[in-house]
Amino acid sequence: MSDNTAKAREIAKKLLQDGTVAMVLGWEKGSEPYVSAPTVVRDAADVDRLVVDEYCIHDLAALLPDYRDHSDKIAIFAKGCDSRGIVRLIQDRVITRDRLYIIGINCPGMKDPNEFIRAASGLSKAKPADKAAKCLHCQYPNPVIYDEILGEAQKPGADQRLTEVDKIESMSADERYDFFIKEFSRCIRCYACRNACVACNCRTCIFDETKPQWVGRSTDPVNNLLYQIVRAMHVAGRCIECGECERACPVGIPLMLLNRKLIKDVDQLFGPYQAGLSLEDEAIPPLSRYRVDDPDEFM
Amino acid sequence: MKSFLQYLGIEPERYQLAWISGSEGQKFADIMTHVVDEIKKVGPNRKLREEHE
Amino acid sequence: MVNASGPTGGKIKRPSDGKIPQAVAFIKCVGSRDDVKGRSYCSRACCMYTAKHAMQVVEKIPDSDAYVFYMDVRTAGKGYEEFYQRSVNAGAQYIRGRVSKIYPHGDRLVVKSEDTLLGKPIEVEVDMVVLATAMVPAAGSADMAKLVGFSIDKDGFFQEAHPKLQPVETFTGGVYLAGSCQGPKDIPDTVAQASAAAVKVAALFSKDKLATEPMIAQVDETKCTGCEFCIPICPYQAISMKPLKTRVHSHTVERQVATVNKGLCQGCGACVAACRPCALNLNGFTNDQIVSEVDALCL
Amino acid sequence: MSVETSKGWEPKIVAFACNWCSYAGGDLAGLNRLQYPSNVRIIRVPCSGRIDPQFVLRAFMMGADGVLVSG
Repeated sequence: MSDNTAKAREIAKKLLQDGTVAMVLGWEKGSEPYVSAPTVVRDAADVDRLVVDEYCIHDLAALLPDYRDHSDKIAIFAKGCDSRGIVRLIQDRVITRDRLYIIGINCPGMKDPNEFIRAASGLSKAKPADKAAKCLHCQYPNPVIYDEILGEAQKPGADQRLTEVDKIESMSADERYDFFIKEFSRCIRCYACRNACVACNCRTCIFDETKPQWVGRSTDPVNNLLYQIVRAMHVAGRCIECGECERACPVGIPLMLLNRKLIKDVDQLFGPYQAGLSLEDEAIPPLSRYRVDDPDEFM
Repeated sequence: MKSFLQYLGIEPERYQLAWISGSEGQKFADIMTHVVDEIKKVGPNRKLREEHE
Repeated sequence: MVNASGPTGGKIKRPSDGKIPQAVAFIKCVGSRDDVKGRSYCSRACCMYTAKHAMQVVEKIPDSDAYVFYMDVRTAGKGYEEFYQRSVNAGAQYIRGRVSKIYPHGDRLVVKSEDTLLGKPIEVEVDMVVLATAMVPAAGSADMAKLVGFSIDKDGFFQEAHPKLQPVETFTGGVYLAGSCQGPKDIPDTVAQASAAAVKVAALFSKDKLATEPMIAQVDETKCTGCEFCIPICPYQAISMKPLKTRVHSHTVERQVATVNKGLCQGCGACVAACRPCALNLNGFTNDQIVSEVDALCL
Repeated sequence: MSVETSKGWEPKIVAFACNWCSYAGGDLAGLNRLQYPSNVRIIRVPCSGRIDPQFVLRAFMMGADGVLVSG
């Protein structure tokens, strides 16, 4: 991976020097060796801050909505999941393709810094895994869209995305409800899941609205569950399964269980679909299209 | 949505869809009666409910 | 053909060898009124023009025979029944039965059928067979409907707004229908419908102001993300994008936001439910109003 | 919950009815003096496409025992 870092710095330097881009979105080393935090580099002299290693877990695409009202051209590093996020943002017209210079990274799977933090602080005795939970089910480790690419192409693992969903589905209605209420009762409504999500790119989030106030702000189990249901439905058909919501959750709620269930439903009703794979017209989320033969059952 | 609510543990009877035309008064009354009967069978909703009172 | 300035100079001739046919069979409802082999509807105009053709054969070709194979003779219209009787009196032979087979015999054709009134099979040898085929929508009419933004019915004809009360209007404001684009019809009906449509247009233009329904969608431009997903959802094509200049971070940026054409919007609210950031609202049925209604009902 | 224990429990059902279809159907039911249970409370919407899933969730949250969407 250090090889990638050197190449990444070289590319960033060239792009900034010849004025192709005004800024580079990448990662830099954080306070601990197992933390690589998102960073912005605007000056060619600063490119040595950039790293590309096995801790670059953050999805940089989620930062792009912050730059929607700028005109600067941006270079962005993109793993498989990040690149799908970028495709979604272009489809949602948050940013245009010509404002981006995408440096793809063929991603072998990242490690979760949180696990290392917990291990280091003694909070958890478990040894940090080689692959973060969010990378275990990854089907698209290689970027789907890029101008330049780093590293060797990777093979996706077995498709087991829906095993957990199937497990929940086999429970009884009451068991399921109790399971979810229990999980969501931990939610502290920090909205980290929303902020980490590329699909959450509205200018004003409906959860911040007061008229009407769609979901109560208190952290009681029902309002928490309601918040998560609405959030999951808002990203239905848009979720790129990057798993950032679940990773960002400080209390470890299995949020992807909701997202994947909706992915399963959308697949069943509208045919197999995975968000953010291509910029073609046909790749627009099925819930954002209207066809006469659309099934009623989604309502 | 129905499937999603079921997934969360809401009984399917509680959320129903029907297509009734403007000329089908009888069907309207029948469906209303039917829905009320079904929901009477599953009993009061305790889920997804904010604690009132 | 019988027109003196027509391709055959007013003579009825066989297209194959130019001979004058001594016996002509007319077959009605070819592809009409048959769910399995064609269209389910009655093409409406064919009974009358077949009667006319049969009469012309008998009148123009001395000692000729005209056989008309029919399911029913439908002569709803002023003077229509009388016209049909004239063709019968002129010598056209009406046979009630569906044709099962036509095969060549020498240079003539044998039409095999059944006379259901007599209840026995019948075979006639003729020189020419004329089919009264189903009246179908023009090729490309579906594309045109999509382009202009109104709907088509199950058979591909343009859908009127109401079969009894709005037979010339479409669901799209300002678009009117006349003639067989809306359904099979003959010349007097087309003229009547076209006159009605013309008057509707004249009525529309007679006032310098348009009265519209007050319940139309409204865009909150600050919330609109410009994702354009409301555009395909709108059944009336009332939504388009317009540029909006705003001040962001001390510079002016131009972005695209949705705008509703007040004349076209029919207030269905489909866009409101589809708008993820809740930037769209329906006057009279705002999110706030409906939520309050729900709250009040559940007390 | 108090409703659960009380003997005379009657379900509370919120029905979203399209102005042109079911609402008109309901109107006709009224005109023809057809009876249907009073547990159903109807909210008129201009079109069933107007219904946001959040309305349904809201109804459940506010204590509805059932929701009917009809177009």
